[in-house]
Amino acid sequence: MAIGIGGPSTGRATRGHDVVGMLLGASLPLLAVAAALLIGAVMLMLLNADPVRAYGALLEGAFGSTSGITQSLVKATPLLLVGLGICIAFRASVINIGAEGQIILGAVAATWFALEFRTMPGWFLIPGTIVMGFTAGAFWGFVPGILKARLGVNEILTTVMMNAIALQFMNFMIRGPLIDPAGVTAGQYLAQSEKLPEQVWLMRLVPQTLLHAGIFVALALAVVTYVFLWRTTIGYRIRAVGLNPDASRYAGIRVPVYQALSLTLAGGLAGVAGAVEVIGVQHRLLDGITSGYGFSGIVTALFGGLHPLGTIPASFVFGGLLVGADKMQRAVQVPSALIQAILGLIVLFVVGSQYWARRRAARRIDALATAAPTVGADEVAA
Amino acid sequence: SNSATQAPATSQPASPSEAASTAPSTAPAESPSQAAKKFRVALIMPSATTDLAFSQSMYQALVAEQQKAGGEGNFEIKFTENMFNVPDAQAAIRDYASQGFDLVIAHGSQYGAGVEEIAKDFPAVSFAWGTDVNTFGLPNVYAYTAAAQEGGYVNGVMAALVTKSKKIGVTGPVEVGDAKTYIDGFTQGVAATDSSIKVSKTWTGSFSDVAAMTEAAKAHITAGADVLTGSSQSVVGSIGAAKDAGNVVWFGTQSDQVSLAPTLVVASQVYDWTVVLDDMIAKIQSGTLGGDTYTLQLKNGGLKIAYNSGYNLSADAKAAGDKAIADITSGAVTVSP
Amino acid sequence: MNAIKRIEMRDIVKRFPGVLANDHVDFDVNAGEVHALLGENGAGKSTLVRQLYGLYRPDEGEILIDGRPVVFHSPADAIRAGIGMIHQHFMLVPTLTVAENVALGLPSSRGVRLDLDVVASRITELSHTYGLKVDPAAYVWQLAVGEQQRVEIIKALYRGASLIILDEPTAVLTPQEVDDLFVTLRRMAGEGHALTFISHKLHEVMAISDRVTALRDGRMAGTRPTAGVTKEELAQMMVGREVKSLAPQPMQRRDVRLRIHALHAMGDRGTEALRGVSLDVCGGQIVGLAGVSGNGQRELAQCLAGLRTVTDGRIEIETRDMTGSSLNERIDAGLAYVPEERMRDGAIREFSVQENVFLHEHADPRFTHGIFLDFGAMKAHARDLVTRFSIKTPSLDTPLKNLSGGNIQKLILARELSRKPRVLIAAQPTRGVDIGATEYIHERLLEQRDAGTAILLISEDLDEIQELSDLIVVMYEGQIVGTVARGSASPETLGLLMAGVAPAGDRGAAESVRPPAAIA
Amino acid sequence: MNESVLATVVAILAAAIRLATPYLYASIGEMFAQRSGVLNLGVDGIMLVGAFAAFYGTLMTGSLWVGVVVAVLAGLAMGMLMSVISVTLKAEQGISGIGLSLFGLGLSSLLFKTLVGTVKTVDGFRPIRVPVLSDVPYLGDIFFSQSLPVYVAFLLVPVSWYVLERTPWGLRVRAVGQNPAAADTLGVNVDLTRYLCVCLGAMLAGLAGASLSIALVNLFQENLTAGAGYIAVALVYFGGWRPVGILLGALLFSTVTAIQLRMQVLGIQIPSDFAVMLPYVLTIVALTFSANRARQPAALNQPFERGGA
Ligand SMILES: Nc1ncnc2c1ncn2[C@@H]1O[C@H](COP(=O)(O)OP(=O)(O)OP(=O)(O)O)[C@@H](O)[C@H]1O
Ligand SMILES: Nc1ncnc2c1ncn2[C@@H]1O[C@H](COP(=O)(O)OP(=O)(O)OP(=O)(O)O)[C@@H](O)[C@H]1O
Ligand SMILES: [Mg+2]
Ligand SMILES: [Mg+2]
Repeated sequence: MAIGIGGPSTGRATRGHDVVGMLLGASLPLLAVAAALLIGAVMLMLLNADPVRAYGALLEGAFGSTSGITQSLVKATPLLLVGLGICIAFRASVINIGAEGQIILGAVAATWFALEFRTMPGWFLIPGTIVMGFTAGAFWGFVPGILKARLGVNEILTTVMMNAIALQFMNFMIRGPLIDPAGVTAGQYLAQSEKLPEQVWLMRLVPQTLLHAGIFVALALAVVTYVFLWRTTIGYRIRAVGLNPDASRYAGIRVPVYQALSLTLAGGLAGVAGAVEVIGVQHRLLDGITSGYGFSGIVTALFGGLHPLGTIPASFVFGGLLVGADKMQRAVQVPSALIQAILGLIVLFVVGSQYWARRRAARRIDALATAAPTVGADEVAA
Repeated sequence: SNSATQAPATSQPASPSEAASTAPSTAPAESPSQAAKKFRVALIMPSATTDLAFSQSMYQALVAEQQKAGGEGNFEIKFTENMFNVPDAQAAIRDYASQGFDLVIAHGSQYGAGVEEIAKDFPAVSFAWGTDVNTFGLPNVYAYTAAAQEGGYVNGVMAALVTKSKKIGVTGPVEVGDAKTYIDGFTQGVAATDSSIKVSKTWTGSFSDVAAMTEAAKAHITAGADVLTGSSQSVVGSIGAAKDAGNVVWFGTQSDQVSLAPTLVVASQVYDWTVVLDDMIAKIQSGTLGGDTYTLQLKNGGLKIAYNSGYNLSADAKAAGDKAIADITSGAVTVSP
Repeated sequence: MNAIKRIEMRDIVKRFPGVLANDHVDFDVNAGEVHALLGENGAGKSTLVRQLYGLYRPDEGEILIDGRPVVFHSPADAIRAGIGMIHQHFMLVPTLTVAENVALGLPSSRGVRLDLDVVASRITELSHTYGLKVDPAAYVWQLAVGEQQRVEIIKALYRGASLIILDEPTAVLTPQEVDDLFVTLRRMAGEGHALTFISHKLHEVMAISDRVTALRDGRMAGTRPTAGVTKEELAQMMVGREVKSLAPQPMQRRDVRLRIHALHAMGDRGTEALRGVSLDVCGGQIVGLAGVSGNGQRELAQCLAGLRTVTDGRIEIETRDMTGSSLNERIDAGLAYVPEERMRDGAIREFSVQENVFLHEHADPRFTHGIFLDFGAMKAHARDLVTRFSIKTPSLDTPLKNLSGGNIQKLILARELSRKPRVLIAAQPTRGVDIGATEYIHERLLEQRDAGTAILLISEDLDEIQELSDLIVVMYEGQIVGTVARGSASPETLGLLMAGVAPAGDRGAAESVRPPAAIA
Repeated sequence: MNESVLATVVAILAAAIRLATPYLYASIGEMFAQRSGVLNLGVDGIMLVGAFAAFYGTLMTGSLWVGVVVAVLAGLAMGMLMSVISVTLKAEQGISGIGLSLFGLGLSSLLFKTLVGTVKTVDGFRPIRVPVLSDVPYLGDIFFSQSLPVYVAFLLVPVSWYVLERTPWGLRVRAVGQNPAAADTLGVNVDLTRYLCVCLGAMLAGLAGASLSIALVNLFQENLTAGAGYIAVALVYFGGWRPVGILLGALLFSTVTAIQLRMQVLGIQIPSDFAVMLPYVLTIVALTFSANRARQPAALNQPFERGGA
């Protein structure tokens, strides 16, 4: 599929000669963002707010202070986790729009687990909740996965539907089985769970900020995902299936299995994002737990050229963008909807910009194909 | 913070806030002179300032305070809306606090944890949050809530007398928060007046799905209901349905919804936060940065029943309503949330 | 309709990433003549005519119609100028009817209402005039290849094309169908159409054309009146050297390696594609499966590879029943498969050369530690193959799509042969590959045969079949309609078999509807 | 009793017809886009912009027709944006659509807050009782007592079928969605055809929004559609890219929704959340059994490049 050109096309390429591609993959999205921000500036002026001040606030809020940077990292964590899942899915050319629902399922499962075994020690509880999150999210990805694989039901639709279902399921949980008893006795039935036991809270890294150890979980999983996709037989098959299902079938690879698997893993990673959000940031399950990470995670992965390692910086940049946007809203008091509109434009422009990345890639074939010595020569050179 | 020390009331004895102000404050040095003149409030809300409901009720109260204080010059309002994401809200709270606002209002119970955490870091800034009754034992935190069930009860009593079909329809978003407490109060009011009346409820599962609200209301109407009520910003849909039906009346809550159907809204329970804010601001200016909790009640005038002059309510129904108010105010009737 | 008297391409240059497809080529056609365009695969024939049809824009040079320069921005312009093209790969919409395909892109005589009935009757007219039988109401996916080609021709005629370009129209036809086509082409020329006929089959060029232009590596090798040249001269012009033909040794018969018994299977369209196919292939034997495409060869290959479910019958590899087993199990049993659609089924364009080497074997213990790939071992193996099969590639990390068709085919063959298969199924192994590569691949196949592998060679190229096969089996409508030993049947006989006509008096074919094992 | 049951049934069906309207506009529009090979996931965003445009236009001028026109134009603008990104720049269509949805959501909310501010209502299209027909017992109340946009929406079904199956342009659309290369060689302008289809679809999506804001609920609010646009896309698959199939799908979905809302009124005891889930679950189930991929346009979601792979 057309996407992902921005990033290196093979794992080996990252170790060496596709530098241009990588730089391009990195710079083009940034240009796209700039273009979107430019239009945003016009909107700002129409709302008679000073764009310079606004974007100044955006930068400052994102990266200009400890609180800014840490907050950006706090957002980068779920973005990275979701983005990694998106990488896997898209490498199998499966489109996963269900991350929202998968995050929710992960969060619900994690919450339930932590409250159910509240007496357990942290060394058991923390991994436990994360595994629960993964499992639940994976299940929510498996369903559309298997439907696509076995019956050819379009995954875009099933995942969208399952987002809606997941949302209602959480509504039910947080005002039914999981509702905060304290809230009930206080006579106000808040849509949120009880606070989780302290031992399951992830360690806070910087005092007076929300930055928590979850970021390490995400980074570790990024490396794991990279190795998985480019260093293992399963990853090899997932990529083969994504690039050419027919050839994969002729090579004896069970295409449906790997499509379903990729969606399942994507769901799992989103589920982990949900779990980490609960035990790292909120310390309880409540409405709006996903805060749109399911969608912004897709953009993040695109920023990263659908490459697990590329997604790391991408998640930080995009996280910063979101944090800075809030700061900007406070600074110049524009409706938050404006930021939403700008983010939408950013997505549009980023995917659009890859047109030039493909052009660039095509031109590179030229250089390679014209001079085509036999491998012998190549080995000498190497 | 400085505003507290240099408050006009110089006769005031040294208040705890003196200590607070002299204690190292993380608040950056924004020019004291300006702050002395100006009272600066920041408001963080879960929905939009225009939701005709929870968020709007607080925003309008602040605007009212601004008028009293004599406009922007003396009373600055900054707000952040649609903060459904709690960590973002916390970032906003911390940010406002560090900008040295005098009062930071976290208008949503889900913000509690953040307030508790951040208030500790900014002892010289006053925080208010709701709806809840818990100040975490901190000297610079106010908590506020609304006894929505009270107005619900009064509406219920009148509704019971207004309905002819003895069928009443209720449309709500999700069965939580003061949507629930209001509706519980309402049903109690109806039951207390006429136990033969059937109150049926529909929850649409969404705070914003107006189309569903409309359809839910239509469902009640076709089922024979001639009185409707409900909560959340999407009730505008239900009101629209009532309008189309023509012969169906509406009871509102959270803010006065007459504007939406001038002839069909019987009465609205109106949240008037100024009652809370008046006292809170006075206290802050005199140096008391927190510790109290407020509850909007009929008694303290925080809750008002706004009758709609455009609708001619039968005398006995009005009387019953007023009686219910009186009973609740006097404590003769207590409505359980 | 604007009749073209003369169309001329001057000094055309066209570059593609990595190739100079046309290098200063001159080409012209007159009304009423057939001008053949001859050249190996990749010589630049299609590219040249695609520019004439407005699909590509020349980098240099100019196109003139009746002496006036023209610039085509899109096929629409070319069509308007009276040019029609029958593409090497048919350009039809399978889900539409013949009439709809013809009417596509044309204004309707009823304005906003489609006039398919009008179109249909016009089509019937045309098919009478030029002897092109088609049913306007039939859906294209229902048509055999030959019929589809007729639809393509009708599309061009319907649009009043006075210059018609046919890009390798005979590649998919039986000798008889070729004859019919030539009759049609003659008529069209007689009607004053100008025709450009692309092929790399010398005898066809000799048979149909008035003039011939040969391309080599995108460059002009000359233009001659057909009357004045011999096949040998043309071969020289086309290839630039003598073409040696191989004389394979007669085989030594070994044990039966692949046994197919009364095989039945459905096709993609829900119709039965295989109707009781029985066939034995022995070690050290090449069985050539001839037939017009679409008569079940593809399905048979897929059944043998385990990629299509067998509804009835049995498949045995070395007496082991493999009917139900998966592709992987068959591979383990010693089966190797070179699929027909090189680029679609045989390789992954975006993968590197090395990655493509391991499509089957990436999980083989020799190249893995547990679930982890062992790049060291993989690199060594890949480099070994690339050098042994002299595959031209900048490096092992080069994306496969940057290799030439022939080199890609060599790579696939190398991959399959490197497993020392007991049974090899090679479908169209040299399609779209130039003569050099073709010779190389043929040598490898015979080498493998002599090494004792049982080879089933599926090809639509009769010359290839006759050159390599120890035994020729002809398929028609899902059945084997004839079995002929090497050299015992003329192309004509085979052609008739391929067309489903059992030739009278040809005993060899007539009595041979039994499996070959029975003969021996 | 029996009477009331009947009354309820009639009410449910009438509601179903009403609720199906926005889906019909949006889905049939999306059908054109998809038949030409473009998967436009931005429908929800376009509907929102259309809904606001219609609402604001009506609010300002007091004329519903102005509202309708503005909605169509707004849809057109959004359609152009989508076309440039996904047809000219050949971007991955699924993602482009999501971007468009985000943009539409943000833009419509922004315009609402800055131009209108608080919740206002307008006098939308009123039900028109079709003479005679509307007096037919039950059927009259179900089918012939609806507002104009509803009738138009249902009229759209045969019309779109005719355009697609019986006109030269429809033929081009079908060809472009199946085999763009072939259409291209016959001089059909693939990109133009796709532009037209995407924009036509977007304009209908704009109308879908209008049918919400000035016919169904007669007001605008942030995120008024609450995801209806995504359902609309699903219905296109469900309907097998055929107007009639889409009609059935839309009616199925809207009927279940109508029933779901009444279940609570009738006091049927299942948690409201599960009731709300019902239509979505059902759509998935339906998609599962009606998985007619065979009918899917072969070139759907595939940008076209001449001579390219
Ligand atoms: N779209 C394209 N992009 C890049 N290279 C191309 C493209 N089309 C053709 N080529 C290359 O240009 C050269 C000429 O190709 P062309 O198809 O004209 O050869 P041909 O004579 O038609 O061969 P064949 O007999 O196989 O059809 C080949 O090397 C081919 O790989
Ligand atoms: N689609 C394409 N895109 C880019 N380059 C191409 C493409 N097709 C072919 N080429 C380039 O054109 C060159 C010739 O390709 P082609 O497949 O025609 O080989 P060929 O000329 O037929 O020779 P042979 O097939 O015998 O190796 C290749 O080296 C390749 O680099
Ligand atoms: Mg070639
Ligand atoms: Mg060619």
